[in-house]
Amino acid sequence: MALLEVHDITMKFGELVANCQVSFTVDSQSIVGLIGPNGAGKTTLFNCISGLCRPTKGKVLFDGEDITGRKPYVIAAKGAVRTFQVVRPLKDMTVFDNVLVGAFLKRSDNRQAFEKAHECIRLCGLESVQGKLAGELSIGGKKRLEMARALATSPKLLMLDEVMAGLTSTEVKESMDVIEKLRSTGLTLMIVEHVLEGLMSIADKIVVLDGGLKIAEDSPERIVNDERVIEAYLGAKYSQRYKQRKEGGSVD
Amino acid sequence: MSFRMSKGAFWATLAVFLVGVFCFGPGMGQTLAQEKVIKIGTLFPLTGPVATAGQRCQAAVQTAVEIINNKHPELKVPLADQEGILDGYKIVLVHADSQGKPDVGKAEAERLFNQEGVWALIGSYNSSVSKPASLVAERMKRIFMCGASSSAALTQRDMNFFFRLAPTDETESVEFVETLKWLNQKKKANIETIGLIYENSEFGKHAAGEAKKAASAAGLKVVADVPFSPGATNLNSEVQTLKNANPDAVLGALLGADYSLWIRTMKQMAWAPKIAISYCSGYQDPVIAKQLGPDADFFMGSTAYSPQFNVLMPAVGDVEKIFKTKTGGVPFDGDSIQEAVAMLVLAQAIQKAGVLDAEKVAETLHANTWDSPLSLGGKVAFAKGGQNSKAHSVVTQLQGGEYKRIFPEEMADTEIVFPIKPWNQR
Amino acid sequence: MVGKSVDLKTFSAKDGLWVAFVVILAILPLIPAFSSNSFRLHVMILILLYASMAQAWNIIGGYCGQVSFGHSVFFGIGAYGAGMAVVTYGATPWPGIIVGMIMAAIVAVIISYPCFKLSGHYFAIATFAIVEIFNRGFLVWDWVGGALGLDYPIIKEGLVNLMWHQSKTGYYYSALVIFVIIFGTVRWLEGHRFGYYMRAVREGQETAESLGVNSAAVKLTAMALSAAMAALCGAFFAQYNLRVDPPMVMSLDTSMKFVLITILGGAGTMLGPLLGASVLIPLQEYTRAFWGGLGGGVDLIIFGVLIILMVVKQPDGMIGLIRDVGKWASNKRAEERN
Amino acid sequence: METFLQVLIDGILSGMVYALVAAGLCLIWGVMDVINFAHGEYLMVAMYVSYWLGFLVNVDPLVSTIAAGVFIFGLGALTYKLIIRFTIGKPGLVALLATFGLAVFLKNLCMNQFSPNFRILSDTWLGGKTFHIGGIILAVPQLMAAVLALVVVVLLYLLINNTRFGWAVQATAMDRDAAELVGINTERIYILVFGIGGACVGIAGGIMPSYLAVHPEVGSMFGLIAFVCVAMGGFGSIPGAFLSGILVGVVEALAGFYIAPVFKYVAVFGLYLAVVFLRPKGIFGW
Repeated sequence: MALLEVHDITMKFGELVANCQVSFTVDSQSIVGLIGPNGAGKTTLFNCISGLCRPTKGKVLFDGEDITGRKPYVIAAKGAVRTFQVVRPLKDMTVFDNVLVGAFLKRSDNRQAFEKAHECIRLCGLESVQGKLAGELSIGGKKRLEMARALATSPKLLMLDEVMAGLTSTEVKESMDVIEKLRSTGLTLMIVEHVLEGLMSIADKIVVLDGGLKIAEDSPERIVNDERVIEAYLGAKYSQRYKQRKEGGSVD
Repeated sequence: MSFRMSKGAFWATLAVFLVGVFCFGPGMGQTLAQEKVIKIGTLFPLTGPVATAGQRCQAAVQTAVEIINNKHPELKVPLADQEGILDGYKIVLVHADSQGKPDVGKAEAERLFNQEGVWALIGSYNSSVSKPASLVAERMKRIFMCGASSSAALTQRDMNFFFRLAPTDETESVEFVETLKWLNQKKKANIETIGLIYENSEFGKHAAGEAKKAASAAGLKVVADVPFSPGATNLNSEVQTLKNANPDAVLGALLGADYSLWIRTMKQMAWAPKIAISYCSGYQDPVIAKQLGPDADFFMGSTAYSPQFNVLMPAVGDVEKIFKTKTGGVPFDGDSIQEAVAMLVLAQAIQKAGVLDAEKVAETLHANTWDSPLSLGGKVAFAKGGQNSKAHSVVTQLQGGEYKRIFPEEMADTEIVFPIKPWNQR
Repeated sequence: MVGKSVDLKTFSAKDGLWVAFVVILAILPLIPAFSSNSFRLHVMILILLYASMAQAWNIIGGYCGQVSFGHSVFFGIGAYGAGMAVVTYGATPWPGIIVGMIMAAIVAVIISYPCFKLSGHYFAIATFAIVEIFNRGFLVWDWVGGALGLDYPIIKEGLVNLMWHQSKTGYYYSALVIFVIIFGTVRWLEGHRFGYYMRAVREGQETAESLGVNSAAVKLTAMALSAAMAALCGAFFAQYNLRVDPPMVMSLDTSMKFVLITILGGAGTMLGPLLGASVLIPLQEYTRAFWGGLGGGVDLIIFGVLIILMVVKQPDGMIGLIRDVGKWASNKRAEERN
Repeated sequence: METFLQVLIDGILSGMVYALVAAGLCLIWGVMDVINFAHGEYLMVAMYVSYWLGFLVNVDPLVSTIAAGVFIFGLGALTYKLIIRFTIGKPGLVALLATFGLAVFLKNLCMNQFSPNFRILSDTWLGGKTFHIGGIILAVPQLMAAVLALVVVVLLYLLINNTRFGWAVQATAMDRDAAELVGINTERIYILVFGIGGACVGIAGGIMPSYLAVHPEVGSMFGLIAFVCVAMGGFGSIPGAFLSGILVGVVEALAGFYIAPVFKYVAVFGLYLAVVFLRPKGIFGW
C-alpha cells in the first residue's frame, strides 16, 4: 500500500513554475529516491509535501489522509518528517538537546524522550559530540544531526534532503548503512539526492524531475538507461551523441 | 545564549548578590559627629520632566536653613536673628531625588527616615509623589511638610503629621471663578463659557476636576475640556479644539515648556480667549515672562509670590538675595517660596515646642498661628488634615513682563486689561 | 545546565544549590544587619522583585527569543488588579491579583497573536506602540482611576491585605515567595518538553515546526505565562508602593527594566535575571542615594555609560563574563600543569 | 471646511518635520539594520546647539541649523566609532540597548550641564510670524521647517540613488562582504551613514528652537514617533519614511482635533499597528 501519494502537484512562484503536475507514490517500507539536476524542483516538492509551501494545485495524501497545505508541525506529527538541505541546527542548543526536541514529539515524558534521543544519537554516530553546541559542529556532523533529529520523532516517512551532499565517500558509505538499517526497522524513506552514487544501490524506486516536470519513475536499473534522464543530467548534445553511437548512424 | 552553568557561576552570582547588598549598606547614613543637629530630609524631583521646579524648591529650603542656622539680623524673618534653634541646634539637610516618580519618592522617603535618620521631611512638589511619601511619614509618626503640592486630596486624608502650605487647587478654582464673577459684575464682561486645558496627569486632572466643580456651582458652562499629554511635540489640535469651542474664559494647568508652547500655538493660530487664568507652575515660572516677552502678557494666574509683591511682603527681598545665589539669579516663585515657608514654620514649631518630639511638634503646629513674612497675608495656621487655612494667593496678570495684582480687589495694584489684547496689537 | 542535561535526573545538584540559596535568603532578615526597616532590606526586596520580573520576561524574551518591550502592560495590569481590589472595591488584594494575572495572560494572547507575525525591529516597535497606547488609554480611563491613579488607604496590616506598615519583613518574605514561584516555574520548564520547545522556536521556527512543534502555540503559551508572572510582580509592586498610576507601572521605562536586567545578566539562562538584578538594582538605588540629592542626574549618567559598556563589551551578559573568566582560569590552570 | 483644512495643513507641516527626523533613522536602519534609540536625544542636542548659538552669539536658528547638522554628524560618527561598531553583526537588540544607554547618558548629561530649565529663543527671524491664505493660517517657522525637511529629504534621496557614494551605500546595505570584495571601504560607509543620519536629525533639531522650547526631555517623543515612521514606511525606504512621517502628522492632527487631543498619540501608534498587521514589512517594505 502506498504510504504517500502525490497527485498532480503544481507549484508556481509568480510566473516561475517550480513543479508542474508531478505525481508519484511511495510504498510503505520502501526507499524512494528523488533525483534531478539543479533547479529541477526537488526541494520545492519536498516543501509542498512537508507543508512549508502550499501547492498551487494538486493533492498530497499521507497514510490515506489528505494533508495538502496543512501546517508543517501537523504533518510532522502525523509522521512525515523531513530534513533540510541547507542544514538548520538549533545553534545555541547542544546536539543532544537538538535531538531531544525531536524526541519530545511522540513522548512528553522526560525519561522516554531522553532514551529515544540517546538511541538516535548512537545510531547516527554523534555520541562523541552530543554535549557540544550544534552550531559548533562540522558540516558532516550537522548533516547527521539533521537526520538524528528527524529520526527521534519516530516518523513513518522520513524525507531526507541531500543528507549526503558534500560528504566524503566513506561518510556516504556510513550514511548508506544507516539508511539500510532504518529500512529494516520498518521505516519508509524518501531521499532527495544530487549525487547518485550509492543511492542507486539502495533505492527501490527513483523519481526523476527536470524543469519541474516528472520525466521518469522507475527502478534504478532502468533509470540509468533512460534517455530523458541522461539528457537531463548530461545535456541534449551528449544525449544526442549517445543516441547516435547507439544507433550506429551519423547526422551531419 | 545558553551556557554550561558551573557551580562557579552559581556562587559568583550569590557573591554578587551579597556584595551588592552588603558593601554599600554600612557607612550610609553616618551622621556628622556633631551632637546638636536636626536632620531634615528634602525630597524633590531633581531629575525628569519637572526637575526645574524641583531644583528651585530644594534651593528654597536651603535658603531657609541658611537663615535658621546663621545670624541674619538684617532679615525680618523669625529665627533669623539667632543661630540655630533650641539653644544651638543646627539644621542639616539631606537631599534626595524623587525623579517625579511615586515609587522612587516612597523608597527615598523610607531611606531618608530609616537610613539617614532624618527627623522630618520636606517635599515633594508632585502631588503624586507627596501622597505615598507622606504615607511613609505618617506611618512612622514623623512630620511631613509639604510646600507646593496642590492636590486638594492630600489634606482630605485626616493625617496628623502632614502639613501643606500652598493653597489647594480647590481654593484656587473657587478664586478663579470668583474673579470671573467679579469681572461680569464690574466690567460687564459677559463671561458665560469656560474652556479647560490641562496636562493629563495627576496635577492637571485634579485641577480640572476642581475647576469644573467651581464652574458649575457658579453657573458657568464648560464648553471645552482639553486634556493633553505632557511633553507633546505640538499643541496644535489642543488649541484648535479650544479655538473652535471659542470659550470666553480658559482655565489652564500647564507646566513649564508646555505653557510656553501653548501660548505660542495660540499666537500662531491667532486666537485668544477673553481671559485666561492658569493654576500655578507654568504661568508663574519667572523665566516665562522673560523668554516669551510680550506674548506672555495679559495672561493671568494665581500667584503666591512674585518679586513685584515686595510691597505686600517687604521681608522677602533680602531673603531672595540668598535664594538667587543658589539659582543663578532666578527669583522665588509661588511654589518654591512655599517650601522655604515650610522649613521656617517647622523650625518655629520646634523652637516653640521646645523638644524634638514629632508628636509634640505636630500638636504645636496645629495649635498655633504662625508668623510668616514669606507668606502672602503673613500668617500660617493649619486646619485638621494639615491644610494651611491662611493660604492665599492673588490672581495676577502679566503686564509688560510684570505680575500685577488684580483680584481680590483689596490686594490689587493695577487695573485689569480686559479682554486679552489681540496678538497683532501688542 | 544544558550541557549536562544528558542525565535523567530531574532534581540535580544544581537544584540543591538553588534550595541552599533560597534558604540563605530566608534567613537573612534574622541577621541584625538587616533590621526590619533598613534600606538594605528595601534593596533586597527590589532585587528579588526585579529578578522575578526579569525572569518572567526571560521566559518569552530569553528562552523563546521574542524580544518584547511591552511587558510593562502586563506588569501594569497586575498592579491595577491588586490596586483596584483594595482601593476601588475595598477588598483584599488577593482576588485582584488572581484576576490581574488572568487578565494579563488574556491580553497577552490577544495582542501577541498579530504581533508574532512581525519580525525583528517591526515587532520591537509594535510592542513600544502597544505600551504607549495602554499608557494613554489608562490615563484617560476613569474606571481605573485615570491620571489620578489609585492611592491605597491605610488598612490593617498582615498577609490578608498583603500590606505591612512599619516593618518590611513581611514584604521581604512575600517577594521571596514570588521569587521562588517564578524561578521554580522556569526551572521546571527548563527541564521539560515545553522548555525545549521554547528554545527550539527561538533557534529556528521553521526547523522547530518541521519537528512537529506548533511554534505559534508555543509562543502564545510562553507569552501568556510570562505575562501572568509579570502581573504577579506588578501586583506586589502596587502593594509595596501603595499607589498605582500609569506612568509608574505602564511605561517604556518599566518595560526597559525588564529587558535590561535580563540582557545584562544573560538572557535565556536561569541565573541571568538574578545576576542582572543583583548588579543593576543596588547600582540604581545606591547611586541615587549617594548622588541623587545633588540633582545633576549624575547617577543616571553613570547608569547610561554602564549600560553601553556592558552591552557593547559583553552582549552575552554577565553570565558570559563569568564564563569567560572561568575559561580563562581553567586555561591558566591547564597551562601551569603543562 | 476651513477648520478641516487648517488642521490638515498643520498636520502636514508637523508631519514633514517628523519625516526629516525619521529619514535619518531610516537611513541608518536600512544600511546597518540598527535602531538608534538615541535618535530623539540627537534632536535634543541639536536644539541645544542651535539655542546656544542663538543665545550666545546671536545666530538665527535658520543659520545655525547647518552648524547643528554638522555637529550631530560628528556626534553620529563618534557614536559609530565608540559604540555601534562593536554591535554590528550581533543581534539587533544589542545595538538598541546600547543606544538606549546612550540616550540615558545624553539626556542626563544635558541636564547636568544645562540644567533642566526649558529655554526659548526670543526674537528669531521667523519666530511668531504667520501669513494667511484665505482663512487658513500658516506659521512661518513650521513652514520653513517643513520646506527644509523636504529639501533635505530630497537631497538625501538623490544622494543615495544618484551618486557613486550612494551606490556604494546601497551595495553595503545589501551585502557588506560582497561590497568589501569589490573594493568599497564599508567601515567608512558606515561611519558616514551614521553621520549623515545624524545630520538629518541635526538639521531638524537646528531649526526647531524658532518655535519650540528646548529642554532635556524634548527629544523623547520625537524619537518614538520617528521609530514608528521608519517602521511604517518599511525597512530602509526613505520615500516610505517620508510619506509615513506626513501620514503620522496628519493622523495625529485629525485624531487630536476630531476625536480628542489625548488620543492623538494613541491614533498614531494605532495606525502603526494597523499598517504592520496588514503589511508586516511596512508600506514600502518587502
